[in-house]
Amino acid sequence: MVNVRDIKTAVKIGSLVLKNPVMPASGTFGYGEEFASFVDYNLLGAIVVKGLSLEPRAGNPPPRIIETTGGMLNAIGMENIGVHAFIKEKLPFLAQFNCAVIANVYGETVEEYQKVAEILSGAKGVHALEINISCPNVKKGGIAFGTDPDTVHDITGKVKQATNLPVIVKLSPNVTDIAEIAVSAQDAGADAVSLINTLTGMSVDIISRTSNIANLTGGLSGPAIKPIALRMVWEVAKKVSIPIIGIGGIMSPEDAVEFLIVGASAIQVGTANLINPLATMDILEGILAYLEVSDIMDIKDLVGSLKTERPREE
Amino acid sequence: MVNVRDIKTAVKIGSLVLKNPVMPASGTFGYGEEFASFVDYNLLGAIVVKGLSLEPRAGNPPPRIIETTGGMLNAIGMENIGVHAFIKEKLPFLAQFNCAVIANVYGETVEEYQKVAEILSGAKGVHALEINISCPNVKKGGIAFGTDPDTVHDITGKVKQATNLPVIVKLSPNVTDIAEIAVSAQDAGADAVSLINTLTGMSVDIISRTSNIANLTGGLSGPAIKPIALRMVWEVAKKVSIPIIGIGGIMSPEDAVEFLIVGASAIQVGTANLINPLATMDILEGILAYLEVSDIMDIKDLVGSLKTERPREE
Amino acid sequence: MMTVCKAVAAGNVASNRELIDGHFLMNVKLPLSLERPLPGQFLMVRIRGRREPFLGRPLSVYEFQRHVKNVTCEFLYRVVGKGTQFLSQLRLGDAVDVLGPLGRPFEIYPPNRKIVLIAGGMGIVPMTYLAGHYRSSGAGRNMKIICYAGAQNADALVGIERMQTCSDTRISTDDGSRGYSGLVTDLFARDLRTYDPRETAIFACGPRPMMKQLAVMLKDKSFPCQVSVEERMACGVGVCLGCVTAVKDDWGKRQYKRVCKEGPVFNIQDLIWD
Amino acid sequence: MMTVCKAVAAGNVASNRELIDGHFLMNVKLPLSLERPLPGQFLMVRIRGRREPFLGRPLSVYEFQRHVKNVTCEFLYRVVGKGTQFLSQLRLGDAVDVLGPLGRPFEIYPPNRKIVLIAGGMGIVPMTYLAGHYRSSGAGRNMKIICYAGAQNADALVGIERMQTCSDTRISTDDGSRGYSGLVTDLFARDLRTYDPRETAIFACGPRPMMKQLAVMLKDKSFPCQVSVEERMACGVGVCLGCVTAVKDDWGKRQYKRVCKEGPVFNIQDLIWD
Ligand SMILES: Cc1cc2nc3c(=O)[nH]c(=O)nc-3n(C[C@H](O)[C@H](O)[C@H](O)COP(=O)(O)OP(=O)(O)OC[C@H]3O[C@@H](n4cnc5c(N)ncnc54)[C@H](O)[C@@H]3O)c2cc1C
Ligand SMILES: Cc1cc2nc3c(=O)[nH]c(=O)nc-3n(C[C@H](O)[C@H](O)[C@H](O)COP(=O)(O)OP(=O)(O)OC[C@H]3O[C@@H](n4cnc5c(N)ncnc54)[C@H](O)[C@@H]3O)c2cc1C
Ligand SMILES: Cc1cc2nc3c(=O)[nH]c(=O)nc-3n(C[C@H](O)[C@H](O)[C@H](O)COP(=O)(O)O)c2cc1C
Ligand SMILES: Cc1cc2nc3c(=O)[nH]c(=O)nc-3n(C[C@H](O)[C@H](O)[C@H](O)COP(=O)(O)O)c2cc1C
Ligand code: FES
Ligand code: FES
Repeated sequence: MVNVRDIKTAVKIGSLVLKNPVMPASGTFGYGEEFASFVDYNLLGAIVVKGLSLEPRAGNPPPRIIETTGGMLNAIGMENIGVHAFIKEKLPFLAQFNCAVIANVYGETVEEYQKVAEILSGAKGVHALEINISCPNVKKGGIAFGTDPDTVHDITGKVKQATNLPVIVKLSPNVTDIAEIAVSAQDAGADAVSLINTLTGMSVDIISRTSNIANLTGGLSGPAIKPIALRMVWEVAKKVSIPIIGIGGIMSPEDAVEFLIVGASAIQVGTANLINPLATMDILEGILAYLEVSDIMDIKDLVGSLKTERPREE
Repeated sequence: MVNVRDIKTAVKIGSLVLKNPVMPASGTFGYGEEFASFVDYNLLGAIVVKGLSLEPRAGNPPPRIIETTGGMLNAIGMENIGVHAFIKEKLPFLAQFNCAVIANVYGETVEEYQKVAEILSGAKGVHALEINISCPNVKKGGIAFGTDPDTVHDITGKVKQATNLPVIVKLSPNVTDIAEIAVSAQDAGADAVSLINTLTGMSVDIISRTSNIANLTGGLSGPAIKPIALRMVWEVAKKVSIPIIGIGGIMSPEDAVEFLIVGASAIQVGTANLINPLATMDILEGILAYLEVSDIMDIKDLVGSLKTERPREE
Repeated sequence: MMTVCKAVAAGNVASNRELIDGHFLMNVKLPLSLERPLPGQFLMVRIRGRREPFLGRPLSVYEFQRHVKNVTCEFLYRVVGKGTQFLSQLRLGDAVDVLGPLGRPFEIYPPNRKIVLIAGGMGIVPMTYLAGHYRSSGAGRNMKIICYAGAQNADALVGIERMQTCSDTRISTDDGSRGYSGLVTDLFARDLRTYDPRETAIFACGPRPMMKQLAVMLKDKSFPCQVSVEERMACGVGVCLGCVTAVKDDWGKRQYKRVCKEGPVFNIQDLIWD
Repeated sequence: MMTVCKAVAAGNVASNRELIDGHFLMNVKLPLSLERPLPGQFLMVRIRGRREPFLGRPLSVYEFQRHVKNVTCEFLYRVVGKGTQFLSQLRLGDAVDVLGPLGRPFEIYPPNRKIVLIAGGMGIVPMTYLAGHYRSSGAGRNMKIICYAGAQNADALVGIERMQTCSDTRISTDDGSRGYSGLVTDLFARDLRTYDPRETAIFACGPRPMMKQLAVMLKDKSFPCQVSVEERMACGVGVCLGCVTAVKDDWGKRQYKRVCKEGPVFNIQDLIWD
């Protein structure tokens, strides 16, 4: 059996090397302040912060969240302090850890994405950008950027021009063919794709006959969506050669390993953080234990190792 | 308070009048034989049978199902006895009940859909057709029929030509814009749309590193998907004027009422039957009780009654 | 002042009984590492190892005691939905995870004031813990505490026993089945002019409409009044932004604050009630 | 012969204790309306009011008793995943829903044969119930029953006590820690030539590889052999087509049959093992 200390866990995202594949998902870890007392950031592969826009945003009115079976809906409405305040007030705190910082970027126009990317690239302590393309495209009547391959190509290319940081394009699952979108991102120069963002959903209070979310619809996350996320990672893995970061309902090390097996090089832990602030650490430890008992010396050997021919006798 | 016996529950689907909006979802009720000892079919709005193809189909190898958080994946592979055997061996049994029979239709080519529809239209005791367009289109390399508006228009039109029964088009949720597909179906003459079919998903056994489903992917159903189904019904309700049959994770009367509020005229109970054979009856009773305490004399007044302006004080 | 818990504490149910219809008193045994919650703070409570209910539920502390080998925390809660329903089914020994103490506590004013507590429904829980804190802390021992407690009817008046031992308690019920007939805010309104804003501190917790009415009543008065508000929560620790409520910032501009972090305690005049 | 249950029966756990590591014996009190399961039939068991585990789990009957006011059903199960894990946490009084009896039972041959039972692991459960049936039914009282029971090791040999009271029991363990050292099929193979196909009936239940080996062993022999096979199930009543296994039809053509309906009992020569 391999010794857990000898196991290679490094993951490359463009020019950035993460020491291991475990990071929180954007929007479930704030700007990294609150969880510093729970999690030793020095051990994480990276920290991914809440989505940032050019100007501060107030977000949606409450109620913003509701529990559903095996998950939750959220419609935070991209509340954030804006990219400038982030750099000034939040980044210095994160810079003290031996851990990559990935900034999640949000825009309502291609120009806003570009601008935010540019500003973040000039800031010391940001190591990669994650472009959230599940946002309503104001110019195109609120249809999400991430549902059209050409728009994705356009945004990705423009953001790449604006930065020399590795660019991760975060894909929306609310599409017919997510692999097609991923290929678009790759063609336009994305260093990696991350998926999935939330699935749009709804929940109704039958007494008042109103939505349980003030915004009417919200994004579904949590273990309920894990099967969909896994399938999408699998579909994308068959079509792209850049690294994939798997996201969606990861609650346990076993869940994370499933994502690695279908082709994710790294994973993000989202909603699980809201239930257990130690989730990222627990999952990292569990992945290492799995590698150990499975005699896998380098995590790369696990990535994409799904056997598609299934012997009947298990 | 209204008397439950005075409440109007009838629902019109094209020329067909269902006595109430509750029916099982295709594939979770067999051909209606097994549940006859649990459920009084005379009380149901309709019975929807397992999808029928022109020739018998053996279906996929096992394992075909796996539990997931708040739901399950299935890849039955459209096992069925074929439309001819159905008419000969199964239909006579169903004909004895005072209950509409809806046949779910499956094909690998547009011609097959048309043929099966034609054959069913000649059979006594079939009252409507539900066209399952979430099937792989063999001619188009296995991409599902239901993901392209033009194909949906084509199938719907061709099936309408082949039958004088009401035609319900059952929509796939694995699309970017389900309302667009629904509009296509309506334009081509569909009498109703039903949604949603299952979301494609995956589940991996991390010990053997194989899929838990021999077919690799399966369809996700159950309460996990309810928020997505509700949102899709809501989106479609804003765009079409034909009746909508809501499906997806309905486990309780409350769930069913949510679907009615966002715009479904009727509902189908799927996976819930597998857990509780009495699910359809329990849900029907509960809907009536809700109408009674809510003082709603006609179920039509509930359909689409979502208040989108939300007073803050609830 | 703010204290941060270092991890989820593993607890076990010591008792969980129905006091009156749909209202439960649950005692949970927890490790010594759990800090003493300050009045106004809350804990996120989850049934260990279950995904249903999925999220933790925020509960105020009704009573907290340190023992030699552990601490015990009492919760008083009403069954209103699935989460509280499942909590109510817990039995002796069942495992719960507890995160906390969380949130901004009540600011404890210097002891030269009369303390007025106004509790609607389950608002009695943090008010009782606050009253207990005043009584047990040396400073407050001789202070006058008046508590107004309201409920829908006499049967729903729960948890006021402990309050009665440490304060002058005045009761209202919506249907008049016990005490004053009407809203607890109306009961308090009758006495309002007897209180001097410079010598009184008001604390309140209850349903939003009650708090709103109180805000209207106190609008042009200079009473210091802190209220604890509720909002649906996911994380309880400030990372998800799910629990916001609208407040006026220092320049009177509307903005959202996290109930779990900047709250649950707010100054009543900062809250926006639309 | 097939009996159909009319509804889900509401049961309560009377006891649920761990016999050996990871193996539980659960006794459930159920209404009188529940029919007596025939040997080979199973029940779908679900924890009432929970969505996790989501689906019912098929369990064989280990023992069934009619009392004046209710019936009791005993299950013997091994914790292998989430569903059985949650079952193992049930305690006295907890509510479970039970659907059944379900499936095709063993065909009970006329009593002029020697009965050979082969049980691997938890396959002991239906074999024990079957042996009990033979012994308690008048016809079988004087029949010779030989049981081969195998497990991984002595510690995992569970549930054979009752078998021993009604049959000649021969034990194997993979590691030789008790009885014959090797697979239970190998143990049976040693005796095979002592049985006359015209005077013997074989019944078997166990892991798929064991059954496959048995099928190979019996391939060219004319023993009647019925086996109970397992497959993941959702409905248990035949509507979902989730539980199929490959069998040869009357013309030798491959087709799928529902384990919950046409099974779980099949003639071993009908099954396809690829
Ligand atoms: C800081 C804080 C302290 C609390 N202390 C107590 C307490 O000591 N005792 C007690 O009984 N309750 C308390 N609550 C309220 C309690 O958290 C909710 O009743 C509970 O979360 C409802 O969960 P549920 O699943 O049973 O209901 P759900 O099914 O989630 O909801 C039922 C109804 O309750 C409302 N609701 C849900 N969550 C909340 C919430 N967090 N706040 C307000 N309303 C909600 C819903 O909008 C709905 O109308 C507190 C809430 C907060 C925020
Ligand atoms: C007719 C029948 C009777 C049974 N009787 C008994 C019994 O008396 N005692 C007992 O301990 N077990 C019995 N089983 C097996 C039992 O149903 C499974 O062990 C159980 O469903 C596993 O659920 P889980 O959630 O704990 O495991 P999962 O997490 O679902 O699975 C764990 C492992 O068990 C396998 N598995 C899951 N479900 C089944 C299944 N239905 N059949 C076979 N393997 C499965 C999985 O493939 C996986 O390898 C029976 C099964 C059938 C079909
Ligand atoms: C409360 C909340 C806020 C989120 N905010 C963001 C965000 O700002 N940017 C983003 O790209 N994704 C955001 N997400 C999506 C998550 O990063 C993640 O993609 C999704 O929740 C699925 O993963 P999970 O099931 O593990 O939560 C948010 C999710 C939640 C639950
Ligand atoms: C086991 C199983 C078999 C199904 N077979 C069919 C089918 O033959 N035709 C069809 O249109 N839908 C089929 N479905 C989809 C259901 O009819 C329904 O659309 C879906 O399961 C969502 O509803 P639910 O969450 O209530 O189950 C099947 C679903 C399940 C679980
Ligand atoms: S509950 Fe997550 S920020 Fe308050
Ligand atoms: S489990 Fe549903 S058909 Fe057998």
